[in-house]
Amino acid sequence: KDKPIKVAAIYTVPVEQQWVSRINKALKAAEERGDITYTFSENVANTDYERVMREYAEQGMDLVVGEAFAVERAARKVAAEYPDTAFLMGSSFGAAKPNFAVFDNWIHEPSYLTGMIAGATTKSNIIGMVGGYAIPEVNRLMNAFMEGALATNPDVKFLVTFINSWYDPPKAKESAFAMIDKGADLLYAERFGVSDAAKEKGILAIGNVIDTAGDYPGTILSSALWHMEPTVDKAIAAVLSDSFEPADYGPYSFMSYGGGSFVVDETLAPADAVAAAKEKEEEILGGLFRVNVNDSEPKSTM
Amino acid sequence: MSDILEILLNANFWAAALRIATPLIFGVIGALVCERAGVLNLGIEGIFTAGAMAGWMAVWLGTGLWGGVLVAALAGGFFGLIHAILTVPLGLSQHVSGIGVTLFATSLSYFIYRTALPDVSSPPRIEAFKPLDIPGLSDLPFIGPALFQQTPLTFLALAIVAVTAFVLYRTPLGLAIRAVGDNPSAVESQGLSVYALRMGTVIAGSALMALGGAFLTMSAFDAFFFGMVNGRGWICIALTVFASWRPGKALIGALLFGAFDAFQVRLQTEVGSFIPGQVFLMMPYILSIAALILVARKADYPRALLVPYFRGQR
Amino acid sequence: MTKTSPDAAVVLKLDGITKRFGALTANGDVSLSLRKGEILALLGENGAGKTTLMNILFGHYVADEGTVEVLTEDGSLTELDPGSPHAALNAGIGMVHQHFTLAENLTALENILLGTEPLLALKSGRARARERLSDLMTGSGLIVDLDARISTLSVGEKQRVEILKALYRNARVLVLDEPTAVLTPQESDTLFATLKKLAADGLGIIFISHKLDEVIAASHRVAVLRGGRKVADQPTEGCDKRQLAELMVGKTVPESTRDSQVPGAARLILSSVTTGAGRDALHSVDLELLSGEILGIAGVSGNGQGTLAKVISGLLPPSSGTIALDGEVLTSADARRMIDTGIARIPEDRHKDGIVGPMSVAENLAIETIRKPQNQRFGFLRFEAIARRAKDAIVAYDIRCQGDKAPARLLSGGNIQKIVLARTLDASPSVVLAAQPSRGLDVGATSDVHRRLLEARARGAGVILISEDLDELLRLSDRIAVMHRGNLSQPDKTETLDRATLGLRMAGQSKEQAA
Amino acid sequence: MIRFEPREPSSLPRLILIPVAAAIVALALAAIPMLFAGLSVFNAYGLMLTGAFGSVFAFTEMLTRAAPLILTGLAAALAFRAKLWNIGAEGQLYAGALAAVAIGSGMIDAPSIVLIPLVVFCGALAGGVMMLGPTLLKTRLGVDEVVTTLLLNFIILLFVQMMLEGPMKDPMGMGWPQSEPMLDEAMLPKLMARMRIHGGLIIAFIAAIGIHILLKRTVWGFEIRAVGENANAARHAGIPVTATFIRVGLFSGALAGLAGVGEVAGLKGYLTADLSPGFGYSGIVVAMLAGLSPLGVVIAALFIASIFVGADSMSRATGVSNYLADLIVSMALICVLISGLFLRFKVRFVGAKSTEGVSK
Ligand SMILES: Nc1ncnc2c1ncn2[C@@H]1O[C@H](COP(=O)(O)OP(=O)(O)OP(=O)(O)O)[C@@H](O)[C@H]1O
Ligand SMILES: Nc1ncnc2c1ncn2[C@@H]1O[C@H](COP(=O)(O)OP(=O)(O)OP(=O)(O)O)[C@@H](O)[C@H]1O
Ligand SMILES: [Mg+2]
Ligand SMILES: [Mg+2]
Repeated sequence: KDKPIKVAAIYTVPVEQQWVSRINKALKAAEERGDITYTFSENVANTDYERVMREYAEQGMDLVVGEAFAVERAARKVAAEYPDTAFLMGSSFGAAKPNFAVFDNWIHEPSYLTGMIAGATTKSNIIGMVGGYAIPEVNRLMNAFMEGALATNPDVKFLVTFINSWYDPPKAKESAFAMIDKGADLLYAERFGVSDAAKEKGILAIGNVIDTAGDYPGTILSSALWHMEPTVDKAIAAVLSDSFEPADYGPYSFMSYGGGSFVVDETLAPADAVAAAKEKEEEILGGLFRVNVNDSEPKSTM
Repeated sequence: MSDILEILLNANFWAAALRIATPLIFGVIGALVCERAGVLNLGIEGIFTAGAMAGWMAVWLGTGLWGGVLVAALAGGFFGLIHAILTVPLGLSQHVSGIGVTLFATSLSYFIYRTALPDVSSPPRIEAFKPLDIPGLSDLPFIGPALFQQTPLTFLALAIVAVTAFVLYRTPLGLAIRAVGDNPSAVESQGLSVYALRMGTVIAGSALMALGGAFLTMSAFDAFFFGMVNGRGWICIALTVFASWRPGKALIGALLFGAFDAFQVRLQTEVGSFIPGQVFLMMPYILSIAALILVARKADYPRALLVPYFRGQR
Repeated sequence: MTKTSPDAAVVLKLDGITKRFGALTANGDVSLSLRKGEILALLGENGAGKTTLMNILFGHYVADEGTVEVLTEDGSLTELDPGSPHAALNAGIGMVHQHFTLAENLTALENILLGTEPLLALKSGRARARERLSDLMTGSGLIVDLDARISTLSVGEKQRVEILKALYRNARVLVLDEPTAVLTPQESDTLFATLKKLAADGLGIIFISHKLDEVIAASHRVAVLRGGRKVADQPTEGCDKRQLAELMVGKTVPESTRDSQVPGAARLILSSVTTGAGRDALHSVDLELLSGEILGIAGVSGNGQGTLAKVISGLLPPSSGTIALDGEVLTSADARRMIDTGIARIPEDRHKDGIVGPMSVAENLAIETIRKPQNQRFGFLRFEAIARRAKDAIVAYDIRCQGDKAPARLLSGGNIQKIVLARTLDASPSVVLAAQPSRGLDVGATSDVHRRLLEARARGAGVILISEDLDELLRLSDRIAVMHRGNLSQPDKTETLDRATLGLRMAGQSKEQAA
Repeated sequence: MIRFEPREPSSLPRLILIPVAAAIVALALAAIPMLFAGLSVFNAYGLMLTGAFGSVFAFTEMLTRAAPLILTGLAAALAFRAKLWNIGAEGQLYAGALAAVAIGSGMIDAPSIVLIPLVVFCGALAGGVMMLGPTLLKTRLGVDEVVTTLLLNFIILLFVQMMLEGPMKDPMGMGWPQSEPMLDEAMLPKLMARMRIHGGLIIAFIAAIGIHILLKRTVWGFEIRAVGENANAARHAGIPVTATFIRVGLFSGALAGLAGVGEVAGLKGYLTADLSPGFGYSGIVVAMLAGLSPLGVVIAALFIASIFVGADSMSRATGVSNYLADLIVSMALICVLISGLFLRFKVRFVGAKSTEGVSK
């Protein structure tokens, strides 16, 4: 196929939402490069998802990117009916022939590293964690984080709350405040709103998926970042070369592919913890250390 | 048990309750004055959104924070005007007009936001209102931290409760508003304009509602999000009935709701593992209904609520 | 009092007023003037245009043609800004509407103050208002509790508040639209005494009424409207009832009278019925209604008649005591059961309880029997049968309407009452409960109602007539019982009673005291 | 000054012309946001039309979206006829959907002929039961049903979330809060191969005709109308007012429940907490646009659905934010609402002298 190929994305939330914003960013970058033309629909209701998929397929899109999480069956059915279009969908399940590839935010590795930093930094030994829903992609990162923290500080205790919404910053903020009241001096910011509480109360927060250090100067201790570029670029290249396979693109989110990365604010973190984390990072990149994948719901430990 | 007591005795808990209650206070007072004049305003959910978006965007464009508050109020007033025109002189169903206004205000806010900011990857931030720190007062035990962790908008909300109560019960305007919600012809036969009174009240009430939205983007948070209002407007409609259309009770209702919400968030980390979180989230609604059952017999409705008035109608 | 009008200055002049509603001319070229201190009675059939004329005067409506002029402070007549109640109020016109215009959630004082102060004032000058009002009240004899909520006041008290509203604004002209329609005889007497006093102090008064006795007793001058046109304007002195009735209707009005008839056996029996709460409660009421009689129930409104009607209508079960019809126990029967066993009920408020306004005349005629096989089959309505019966009733009861499909709300009060009569009396009920059946109706419609009740009696039905109109009671009833504070007296033969004794007994005096 | 004069029977041409004119005005107004977004307006209108009617796919999609709207619209129309202000169709829809998956996802194993009617019945019943509380509270204790039904929406939605994260969570769902899938035997039949259009639409049509007949031709309908127009007079005339309210509440809730059944058993096959994008609230709009007439509800629902689907598809084809679709729908709603006034009244613009308006 010739450049630019036609790419459409379908999001069930607005593009500001962290998770989706990473896909949007990667696709926009590809558009800048001239590899693709890009259009998207955001905040698509589940009821409408199938129609939107079909509409894009009917429009002759070469590649459709989206999230199949709540519409797995329908999405797979539509994809099968449009074999000429490649589908790259966020999914907890496997790929499907002939054209349904899957990906997910596999950034448990950097999450573990942020946990190491957090464990070494907390003074009260209480870390508050506010999540959206207890689904595998969230649980996995939280569990990795907790494991990392326990690795550097076995005394650390966790408070866990799910706000049961992907998107309610004031509520996430209130949950965070409640944790601070209970003694947390470090927050794991799975959702928007948590870092705001941290900033307001002058404590530190751990970032997730996107880098918000600029928005909260002096607050973000360390972040586990997700980069969709390796995944998206791989898929685009495959479509361009007519070699798109219904594969699992998940591993492209691993650190070794550059799909996940770990950043730490060295002015805020203890130097020995930074050194330890960096060392562990090397081990992960070198394939010497595997972070456990644990999808079960994390619970408060105090 | 001791955990619960510990929560309740914590000043930060009450600070959170007041913070959560603030947008509801604006909303319930706004809804209350509209209904006192005989107009149910189900546009509230959309007006909240419009206030949140307009206020935030104004600040983002550089009007300054109080400029943003003003813009939010104007936006609320604008949608109030639409609702007022539809329901007062045109006498359309107040339910439908209200839901129409909610759809319109919400979709217009979203559309404007997205069209103006098509390329944001994370929502742009503004410098939001800071908690008022009044030296001396803030250091008072308990009261200090509970009250003086609040931003100016919270104090504005409290002031509005007092002003509304004063206007409704102590001034000729308030008398006219209470009368027009009970029997419009009483007002007309005394030479006042039913339309002007009702429309003015709905516009003013809607402006107040919009401040509740503005609080969300300018105090509770510092950015605008889709779906940010999240049913807070509807809660205010329930609180109005709960408050029997009285500003003082409305304040109490909003604070109770805030306290419950704050309590729930804190309790969830304690017992969250064996009671589903939704049970806590349901509590405020269930308690509202329970409260309604208790007050319903005594509640005196504005008798002309929902009834359109046509001059010369018999 | 002098029956001729004073020669004082003209305070109000309506000139050539014409008002059309679509094809209908509600007022046609009506001219009218009113002098200082004069009481003018405005008469006319239902729908003759009286209320319309007064609404034009007060600015609720705008006349298509003609002008309204009012005397101003400087002694000249000036044209009134049309369509503005505000202007009318400022010009000194006060109006007491047919239906009260009071906010029930406010106190009397607040209702009076409403609109008299600048809206945006920060304070309300209640103390001064209170002072002025207490002067006004002592001066006029219109005493009310200024701090009582309107919802707690009786009809008579509400009316006093309405008049005070006008006086407080220094009204020079006072208009009262059917002020006595809902008042008891005593309240009416008090009202007219007050009006005379106010007129003597220089107030110009217009009142609308269907009760010719009070018109003759209280007014200086009468004006009669017929079909929107003024057909008479003359001093009251020398008018008699028959003549006024003819002027209104345009022909002689038959007066139904009761012929002697021997009543039959007891039909409806209430024994020791107690229920309700407050002033309107019933205390151990015993009542025995014979077939072929009209049993009148006299009483000042609010003494339990409403509750009695509710109990017999099946809307409120007695808390103790029993009700039986021809031996069948009906103590806890609901409305439908009452209807089915043959109790016809004519509600007191025909607009609120009598008809479903937006539904058609035919549907309103069928509503009480809608579940009867004549109107439905397997739950489906039998439209032809319903329409056929409606057409018959429209003819038989002379219901003036645009056909059986017309919404009932478009009918006048008299014709609405005919719908109620038609549907309740058509089934040849054994008992008829008629609550204030002629309230607010003009002489023609009233005479129709009376005729129907007498026909039911002649058929052998027992009729309970609850009324505050003593003339009506004395004319129609075979026996009359008096209701006071929820107690019902033993009925007396009408022949042994007169207005005066009845009045005293309604006020609470015992039979012996009153006699 | 504007003056309204009531217009009793509206002639048929006017009955058609005025709403059409309103729709045109609404579309004209929609040009403002389109221009704001930098669209070529006529091109956009064309795309809207094809988006809703341009292909079998587009048309069936429009019908698919109309199906729940018809049912929630009927729920509102029926209740509002009796002046029972049911604002809770959204919650009742979820209750219906929850019941449908509870029954249809394996609890009972039976052939379609048994299972489908059972699922439909239980969904309707669940929706109806949701209205029982508010109706009884209204008739027995005088509690305002606007507030109770509104609040129940939130309670039911939270309850659904609780079920989806707890006992009814799909064990194969990888932790996502969703129910187990419906059995194939429990699914409403598809109406067309490869298209999403499903038996829920048929249910909606049947319901519309049924409610039409109920209101117009039956004793129950007569009683509902009487209670709605004047409950006092109805009570006085021996109509069982409380029973009528309860009946209406049950029916209304059941209709909304059926909308939920259609969405899970016709469309999605399992339940998530974001099943409905506000169908319950839109139903109120649909009902009022239809002037509370059951057959009108069908037309109004088709209208709203085609505007939404057309505008949504247009936004996609032009790359404009798809919030435009909701905006256009809301503008259309307001225009059509105002146009209803022209059906009921002659509107005259006259000099400031005549100020009275008359209506009932
Ligand atoms: N707002 C209106 N719209 C249309 N027609 C009206 C209106 N008001 C009054 N009319 C018509 O004007 C005529 C006069 O009505 P009006 O109320 O003045 O009668 P009225 O003399 O006061 O009768 P009543 O003795 O019953 O009070 C009526 O026949 C009615 O048809
Ligand atoms: N909105 C209206 N539109 C058209 N005609 C009306 C309207 N309101 C009242 N009318 C007409 O006005 C006339 C008088 O009505 P009104 O309500 O005064 O009846 P009424 O005989 O005075 O009954 P009541 O004395 O019990 O009030 C009736 O003929 C009625 O048809
Ligand atoms: Mg009149
Ligand atoms: Mg009258």
